[in-house]
Amino acid sequence: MAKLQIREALRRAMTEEMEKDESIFLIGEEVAQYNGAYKVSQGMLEKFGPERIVDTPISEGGFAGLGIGAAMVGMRPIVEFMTWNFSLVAYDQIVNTAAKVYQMSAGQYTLPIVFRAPNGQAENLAAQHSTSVESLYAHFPGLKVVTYATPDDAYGLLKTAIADNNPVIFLESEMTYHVKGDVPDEEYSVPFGKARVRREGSDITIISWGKQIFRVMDAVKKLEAEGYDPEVLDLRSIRPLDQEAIFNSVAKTGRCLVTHEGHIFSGVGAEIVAQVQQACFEYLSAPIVRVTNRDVPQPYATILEKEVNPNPDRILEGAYQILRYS
Amino acid sequence: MAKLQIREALRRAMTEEMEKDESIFLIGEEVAQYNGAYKVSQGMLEKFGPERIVDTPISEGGFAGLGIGAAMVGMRPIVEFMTWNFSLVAYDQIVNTAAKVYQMSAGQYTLPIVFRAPNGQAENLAAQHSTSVESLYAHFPGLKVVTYATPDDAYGLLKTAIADNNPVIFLESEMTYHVKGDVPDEEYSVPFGKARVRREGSDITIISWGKQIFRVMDAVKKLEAEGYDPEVLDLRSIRPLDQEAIFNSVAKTGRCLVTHEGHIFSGVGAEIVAQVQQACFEYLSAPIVRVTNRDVPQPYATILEKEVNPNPDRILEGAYQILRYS
Amino acid sequence: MSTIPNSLASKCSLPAITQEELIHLYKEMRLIRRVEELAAKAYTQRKILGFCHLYIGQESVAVGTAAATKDDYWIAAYREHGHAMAKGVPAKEMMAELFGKATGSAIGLGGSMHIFDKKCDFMGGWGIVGGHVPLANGVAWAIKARKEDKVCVCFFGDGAMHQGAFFEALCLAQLYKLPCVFICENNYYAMGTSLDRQSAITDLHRRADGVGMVSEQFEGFDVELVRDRVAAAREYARSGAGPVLLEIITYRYRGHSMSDPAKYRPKGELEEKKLSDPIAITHKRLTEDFGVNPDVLSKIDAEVEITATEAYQFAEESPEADLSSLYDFVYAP
Amino acid sequence: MSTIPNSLASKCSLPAITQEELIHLYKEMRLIRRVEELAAKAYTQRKILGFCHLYIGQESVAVGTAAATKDDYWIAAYREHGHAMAKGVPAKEMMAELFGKATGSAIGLGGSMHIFDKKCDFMGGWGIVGGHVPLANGVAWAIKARKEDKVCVCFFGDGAMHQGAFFEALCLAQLYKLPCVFICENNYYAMGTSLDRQSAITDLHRRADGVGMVSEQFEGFDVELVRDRVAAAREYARSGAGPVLLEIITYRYRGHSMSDPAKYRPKGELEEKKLSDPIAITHKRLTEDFGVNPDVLSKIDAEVEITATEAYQFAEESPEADLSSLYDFVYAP
Ligand SMILES: Cc1ncc(C[n+]2csc(CCOP(=O)(O)OP(=O)(O)O)c2C)c(N)n1
Ligand SMILES: Cc1ncc(C[n+]2csc(CCOP(=O)(O)OP(=O)(O)O)c2C)c(N)n1
Ligand SMILES: [Mg+2]
Ligand SMILES: [Mg+2]
Repeated sequence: MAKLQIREALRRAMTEEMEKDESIFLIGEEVAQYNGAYKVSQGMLEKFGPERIVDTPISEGGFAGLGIGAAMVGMRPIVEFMTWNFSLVAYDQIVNTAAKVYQMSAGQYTLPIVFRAPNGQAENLAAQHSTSVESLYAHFPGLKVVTYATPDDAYGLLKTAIADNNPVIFLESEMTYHVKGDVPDEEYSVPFGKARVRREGSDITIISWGKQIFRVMDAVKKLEAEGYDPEVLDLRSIRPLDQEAIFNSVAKTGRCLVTHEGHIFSGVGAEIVAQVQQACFEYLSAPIVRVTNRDVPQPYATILEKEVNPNPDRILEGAYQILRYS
Repeated sequence: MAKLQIREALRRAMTEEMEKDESIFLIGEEVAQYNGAYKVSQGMLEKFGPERIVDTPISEGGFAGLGIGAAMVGMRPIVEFMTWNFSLVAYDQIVNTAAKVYQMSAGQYTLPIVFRAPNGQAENLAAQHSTSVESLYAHFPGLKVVTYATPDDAYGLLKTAIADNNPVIFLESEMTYHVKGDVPDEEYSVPFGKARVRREGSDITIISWGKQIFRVMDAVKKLEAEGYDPEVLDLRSIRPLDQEAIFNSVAKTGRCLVTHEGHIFSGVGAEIVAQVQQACFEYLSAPIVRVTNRDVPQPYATILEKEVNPNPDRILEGAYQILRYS
Repeated sequence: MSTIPNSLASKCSLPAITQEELIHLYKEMRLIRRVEELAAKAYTQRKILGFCHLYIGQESVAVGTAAATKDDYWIAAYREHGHAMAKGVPAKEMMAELFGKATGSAIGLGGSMHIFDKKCDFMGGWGIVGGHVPLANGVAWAIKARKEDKVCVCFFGDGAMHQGAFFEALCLAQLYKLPCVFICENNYYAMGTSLDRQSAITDLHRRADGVGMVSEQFEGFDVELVRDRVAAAREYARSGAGPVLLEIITYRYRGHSMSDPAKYRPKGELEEKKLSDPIAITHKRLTEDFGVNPDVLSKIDAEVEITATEAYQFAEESPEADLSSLYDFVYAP
Repeated sequence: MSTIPNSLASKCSLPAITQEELIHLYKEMRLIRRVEELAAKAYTQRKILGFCHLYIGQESVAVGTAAATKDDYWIAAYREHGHAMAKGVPAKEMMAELFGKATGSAIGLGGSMHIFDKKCDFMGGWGIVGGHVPLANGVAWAIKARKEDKVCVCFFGDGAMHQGAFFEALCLAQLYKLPCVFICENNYYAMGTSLDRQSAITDLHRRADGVGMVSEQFEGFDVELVRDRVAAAREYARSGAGPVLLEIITYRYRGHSMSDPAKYRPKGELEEKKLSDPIAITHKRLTEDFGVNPDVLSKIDAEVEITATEAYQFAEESPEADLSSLYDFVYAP
């Protein structure tokens, strides 16, 4: 079993699929000659040539639309945005076109397309470069939204995304591309709609996804040290949600915390809370708490940013609020 | 007291403010010579001239940005989109520019701008013309989001919106522009962040906003006839939310239903549920239920559309689920 | 303005139009007009709902283009009934879609603005002004990748030519030399806004100059001329020389949609424009230049009447959209 | 390409540059370069974080423009340190913002990409490529409405010229004849993508042709020339004749941002470009044509060194951003 960086795991998934299927191509800013702004597509131009690894000018709406048109006639494009922040200029293309092709044509046209990019805040990038977009896309039926914490899931989920016949919003992070982990050598894929239990436990269910999982695991160490036994669910798939896993876990623990990066208001956390309180009403021994960014545009300075982020201390605070509730 | 149509109430609010303050101008597609796609701005070109009632080509991003720039240097633009669906091509301008000017400049530049347009589904407009955008904008700190059900609130909220020094997302509806109601003759404004009790009651709190209020009031008649005593909160303001009114009401009734148009996933309903379950945990005798559009892109045919909409029957169903819970 | 190099324009030419073909085009235009008139009627009877944008007056553009690009991919905006029919969507299926019936081209899910028919490569039917133009590049990308001997024809209005999506699409098409024929149907108005109030330049094809694209502007009332010029553009794009932007001057007789009384037109404008009615022009050409007996055309009119009426009846008598289909088309398997 | 009509260009001209003024511009360019070099140093020491895009090599554009439009409104993208300083933002406040300090121009909220200073009408500092261009029209709109004798100057890169936001802004500016001077700083690269791989046409000012706007392209290494040509454009726009698009050819010496090693440059390109270094050109002009004693310029260099170092020290010694300010700037009262 190889230890791969996340960027390598993603590259491997794309490369394997592209070797098998000529209709797949990767298009986006700096993906080819520059080898990717974050080196995810390193070497892919050399391997697949400029017709399949395609550099674009800065026109996200234009090349997102190009991907959609190509997918409608049977290509399987992977569209990379440099970060999801820049997808906001292509928002209409994704939510009001891609999400609706299949329905408006009554199934005549399918849309096998993956939109992928780093999501959420990195560090010190300030207000315009720190958007977490999951709720903005998961809001729309017709789209699927997935993300990963570790290399094995990055690989397996991207395999599934490329094979899917629907538009998939694939959320990465520039902060974790270098993170290394075991990735089995044989090909495999991770199905959508299945959460991953990162830690089994019985006291509280902590639900999260993406790189926030790392903050959660930090906080969990402290909780463990204090004798608590938390269960950690890594959702991986945001739309579809693994309701079964979520509800079963909360039914077991009776306590639930949801934590994610990005704004709180109508975030994905809100959706999960709304579903859990309904499904697990009789099981809950405490209100569900959300720990997200503080409700401000992302500031630049480190000291401010640290305060805004849903850091391990704030996760702990939320957990205590729940665990000590009575 | 005059009976005004909603379009007249909105027009009155804009006209009064424009008479007082030369820095206000109205800009958008067909607002001037055509008198507004839905006749909201009828006669305003004649009154204020083409420098203050401004027709634009179809370039929502362009004229939204124009409004933002003008507001930064002290103008007070009212930007009209033909409907909020078309704001999606200007999404970046609103959420990643307008929402952040004040913060990024550390308060040097304020942004007194109103974006207004009809929101949500009308009838038989199918998937691309039926988006309810409230959660897509309320997600972002820096924006305010308000809406109304009746002419008096339409007038009073628009007065406040124009006077506000922040970007305000003002949600109207083409389906109710003709609705008539009493509007006091004297000038007044309705503050943001204050919900309106449409009916006092003690059995269940029904929370809604915008034209969905009319469907709620239909359902309420049935509930009354059956001997129930529902309380109806018309939020009016989505960001900021009137937490006090919401929490007090649910604390009183112990039961809560949230209903709105648009998609359910990470909708504003989700946010309200998440907040209520936390604040009113000890008071709730039943899970909170959301009644929204069914989770599909809006279909065209009437029979399908009726099924998708959060119609009075579905509100009732939700209410029974709560009221009969035990 | 750069125009299609003569060398190519001449190389491409279709054979001169025959009487038979022109009669066929006449019939197509007639059919579109009659179907649209019936759609208007159905709308006033509330059998068609929502937005309904009629193509009456512009028939020569879609029909002439079809004569040159019948086997290519098409993609259009929301005023697409005429394009759909010209490309081969059966009148019945289209009308049934307008009626929101289970037999419609999208079984009632799409309605007037969203006609799709994969059988004849008619790719919509799109509602956001300019929003579908970038998609054309993707279709053209696939054509190139798969070495198909085709182009993608993309229709939009004068109103779309100030939208960022349109511009980005033009930039990319030219950069990648994609086989696209972009057709702006300049009918002078975007809703109530006349051309000169939309844009500082009213020769809209000049937008192409800003990206180095070849373009042409011409009046599109004569279906034969549309056929020939589009054929030249098609050949240029197909040959790998790059995309083309055509600005075809046309005119819509009705309001923007069924709910628009179109009071913004200067007095007499509509009447004047009707003097170059596409159907009348072709009728005249057939009878005067080709010596076709007017009775032959009257017979065709009668046939068209039957087809149109049958479409209407088919739509009317078809079953309502099927509630059970509601969840079937959110996600593909 | 339409260029600024001669009649206007000549009318507008500023008085010929004096030795005093040119020395001042030399000093400004020097200061920008030194501050940027110190910023680079601070970045490698992790005192500045996030993205940091240096202006080294392009100084003549901002400084020359400032000489012609000092009292106008400016708005720029994320490579805006030079513009900010040229427009009057004190080096200290800017550097402190880069350090994320409470004394910064935006008290640490904005950082390198978001310098704002209302005192000198410097309106940012924006991070989304092309996204700020539409704002310029709004500023110009206000200028027109209030009959101010000003223009709005808007800077952006070659990379922005394929974005819908840029195009829509150009369309609207020309339609409404707004007093805008749009300045594309064409430095050949958008990140790693060279001009010819971004656009089918590389004379980017031709984008203006597509909307009927007047435009000009020129090399911007000579600050005096920039001053004069921008002054002409300013006068044209100010007079009510309409907006202008200037494409100023320039070159950045560093990578796109501090994390870009810029390996995509052809060998020798950087060295060749450095032969027309703006500061060297002006140094030469002053000493050779104006007969300024090189010692005078060395003295200026020394002064600049002090100002730059002071800015660095000020930033370093300033207090951290204030946590209590975090919620103060979400909503205005
Ligand atoms: C982005 C966007 N903005 C506004 C609208 C509303 N709208 C629908 S059609 C139309 C006019 C379009 O005119 P044009 O492109 O000339 O096409 P025509 O109707 O003349 O065929 C407008 C403003 C829309 N559908 N999309
Ligand atoms: C809409 C958008 N897409 C992508 C980016 C990422 N990005 C930042 S700068 C840049 C290159 C811009 O190049 P150019 O406009 O030429 O300006 P320069 O850096 O040369 O000054 C890119 C792709 C962005 N900020 N915004
Ligand atoms: Mg038109
Ligand atoms: Mg550049």
